[in-house]
Amino acid sequence: MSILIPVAVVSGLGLVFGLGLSYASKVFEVKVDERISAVREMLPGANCGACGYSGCDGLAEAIINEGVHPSRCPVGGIAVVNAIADYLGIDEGSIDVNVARVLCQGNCDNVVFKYNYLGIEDCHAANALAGGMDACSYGCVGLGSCKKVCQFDAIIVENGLARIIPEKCTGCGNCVAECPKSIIKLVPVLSGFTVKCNNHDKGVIARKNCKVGCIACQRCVKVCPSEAITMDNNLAVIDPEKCTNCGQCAEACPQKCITNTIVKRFK
Amino acid sequence: MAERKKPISVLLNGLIKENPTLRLLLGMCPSLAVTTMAKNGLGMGAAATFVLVGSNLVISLIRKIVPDKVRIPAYITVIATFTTIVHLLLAAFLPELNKQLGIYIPLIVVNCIIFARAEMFAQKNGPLLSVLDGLGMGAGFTLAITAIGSVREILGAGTWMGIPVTVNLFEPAIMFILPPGGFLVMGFLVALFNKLADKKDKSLECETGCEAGCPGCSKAANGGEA
Amino acid sequence: MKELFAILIGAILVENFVLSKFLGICPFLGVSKKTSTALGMSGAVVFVLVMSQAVTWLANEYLLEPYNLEYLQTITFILVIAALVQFVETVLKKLMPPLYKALGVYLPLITTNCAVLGSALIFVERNYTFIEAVVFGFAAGLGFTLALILFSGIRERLETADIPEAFKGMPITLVAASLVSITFIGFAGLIIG
Amino acid sequence: MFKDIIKPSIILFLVCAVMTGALAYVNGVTEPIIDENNKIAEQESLKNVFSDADNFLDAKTGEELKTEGIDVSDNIEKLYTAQKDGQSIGYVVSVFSSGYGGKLKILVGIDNDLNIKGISLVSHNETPGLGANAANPKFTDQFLGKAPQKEFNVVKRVPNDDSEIQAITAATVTSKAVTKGVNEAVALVRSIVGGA
Repeated sequence: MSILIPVAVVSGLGLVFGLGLSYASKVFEVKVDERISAVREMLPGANCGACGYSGCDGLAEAIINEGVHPSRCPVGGIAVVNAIADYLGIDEGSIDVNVARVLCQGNCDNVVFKYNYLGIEDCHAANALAGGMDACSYGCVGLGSCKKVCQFDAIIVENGLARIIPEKCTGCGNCVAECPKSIIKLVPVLSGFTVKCNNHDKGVIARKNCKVGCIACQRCVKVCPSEAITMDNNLAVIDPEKCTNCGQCAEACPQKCITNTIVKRFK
Repeated sequence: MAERKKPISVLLNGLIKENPTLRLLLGMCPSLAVTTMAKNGLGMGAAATFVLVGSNLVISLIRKIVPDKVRIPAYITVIATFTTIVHLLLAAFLPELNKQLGIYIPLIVVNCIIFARAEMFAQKNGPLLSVLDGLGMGAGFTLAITAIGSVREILGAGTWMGIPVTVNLFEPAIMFILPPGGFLVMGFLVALFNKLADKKDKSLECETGCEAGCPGCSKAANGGEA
Repeated sequence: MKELFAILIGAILVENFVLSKFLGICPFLGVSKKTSTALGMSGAVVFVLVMSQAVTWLANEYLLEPYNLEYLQTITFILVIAALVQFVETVLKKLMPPLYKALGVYLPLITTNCAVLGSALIFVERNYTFIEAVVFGFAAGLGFTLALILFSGIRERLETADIPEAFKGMPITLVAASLVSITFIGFAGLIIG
Repeated sequence: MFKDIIKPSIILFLVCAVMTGALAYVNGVTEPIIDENNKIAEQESLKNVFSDADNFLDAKTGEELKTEGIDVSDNIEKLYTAQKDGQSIGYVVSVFSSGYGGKLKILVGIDNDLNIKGISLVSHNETPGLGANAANPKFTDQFLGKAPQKEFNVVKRVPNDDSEIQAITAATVTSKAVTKGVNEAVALVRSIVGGA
């Protein structure tokens, strides 16, 4: 008998709350298109804002109401895009998914230092002091501001140089905006070969400041079979559309600053 | 992590890689408040593990039939029942431990670890895996708060599990038994754990074989920051 | 009236929920990164604390005391709090969407907040009257807010500080919290009434 | 209508019912043991305050004492009558006082001719290492022996008569609180014994 009263009391409360809650959720129901919540489920949910909307809820609404193409979300990769496309019955279309890449190889061993920096561990702070401690004023300062901003732990800073792990990078672009030297560029994921340098000085100055900088010798331009490489005031630039990833420019480059970083994830 | 999880990895996961107190930073209230003595830590850990395993089991059994509208109240009732059962058993059979743990036993109900594991794990996996996860997490929690308790007791009271250890070495600093000591010891332990775990994580990052990059994975989602 | 004032000051300063009674640390550490989020969270906590104190007191007085079911306290209180939070969330989502946007994401967090259940258990232990319980809840909420905002200010400054690698993130926050809680020990001697 | 109102409520009702059933069953089993534990603990605490009594009558609360016409300060929580082989030889008073860290509860054993048999600080949250030292015998033994006519008062220097209590260094607030509690207990027993 002494078991009945407590059971009655608590389950009575449970019943009252059950009714109350479900009734309240019915009365105060906010009409939401269930397709939006379905799409919201499929999106990665990192709310990183790379798609330009206020997080995944914003993008889900835009996909349903404004017909934005699911590939607008670079973070999810092919899996998410296909899933939403099948759900909505539209074709996947071309995927312009990008990956961020640090166009510099100037770590502590390669680059010459102007001064010894012992201040706050932040690139903006170092950059404010005569453009950072590296002699080459275009190069990566290596104090990890980009790392602090990256939500996906895709950036590691080794030996004074930031390096982006292609597999982890989702192309959300936070680091591109953050870097005071703007040496991080968003490149199409399938483009293998890039010039890992951002230096527009004349060759002779570039050679003095950094062992692996582009000295504008133009050998790569001459050797490239598909004329994908052009000179942009003393800096070789590879055009991703034309480049066939043949790799001849990498062999030709005396400074070895053209490297190949094919991303396995999208094989 | 769609592929079938190996039970052993689920069990060990709670101990080091995702230690609830020192890595996921859940369940901070009891782990700071009760750890003035190592013995308390042990008692609290054992009680919490019992509740965790029990509630994980029951929640993973009823997860399919509970509709989403009353999910939180239903799960909380299950957890509260197990907590009260532990409270009654402790009061009946271990009165002096119960006196020390006092208000913190009922607070196991709102201990974030239990509710977090119920939401994160028990709701998505079968009973066996949930029980193993409960055991792993409980053991990790017990390990962590006993470690904190030992450090605070040795520094603050000069004893360990009641045995005088450093009475003549140095005058015990009472500060460690007071609340600020709790935060301090916790902070240093979490830093130590980050150092240990990071060394392993670094190797993780170099060989990019693992299915890295998915933002949903728990490591990226709530790595250091809670 | 004097004891109400004593309870009010006591709960905010002397037995501050976060820094001396160790209740509600999870949201305290999790949400105090920016002062704006801290404000949102503490608003939600004060709001829920006052409501939950009132409802739990009534539940205790009219449901548990008459049949002396003391051991059911935990389960009834937490059931009441969970239902209350979910109810508040649905009502807020419908009637005041802007407030819900600012406050909403923290509401489910509050169900598992030790401070809410802790304050309910404390007013039972000290068998406060109805008004005393509600004032205690309100004061506890203010204490929580004071600690949270004070701390979020400090954490914002921590961002630009030069911290050793292993201490980045949560460890340095914990060390900072320990220093702040030392200051609150200063209030311990404040005897009122 | 059914699916999203009745169904959830019934399921919550069932979950609560099953869970509380289990709880009530466990409580049914453990309740007698807990009561017994409490009784033992209480007897023990009374014993070490009044060693030569062999059993204690049930406690009378403050209100009951008031109804019997004894003026009781509202800090007094309970009064136990101490007995030795059937004969009432004294009382144990449990009294509240507000110390440095908040409320503290003291048990005072006083026999019929008003000498104090024992003092124990039952529950307190004074700062460990300072206020908490009031609990150990070095401080409480000062109260033992004949209760003086005038009240105990706390002094900072070495006491020169047995009505003065030396305060613990850096814990005067706690020392005063304990002394105030003991004085109230003595006054109560004095009014009972003196009056009776």
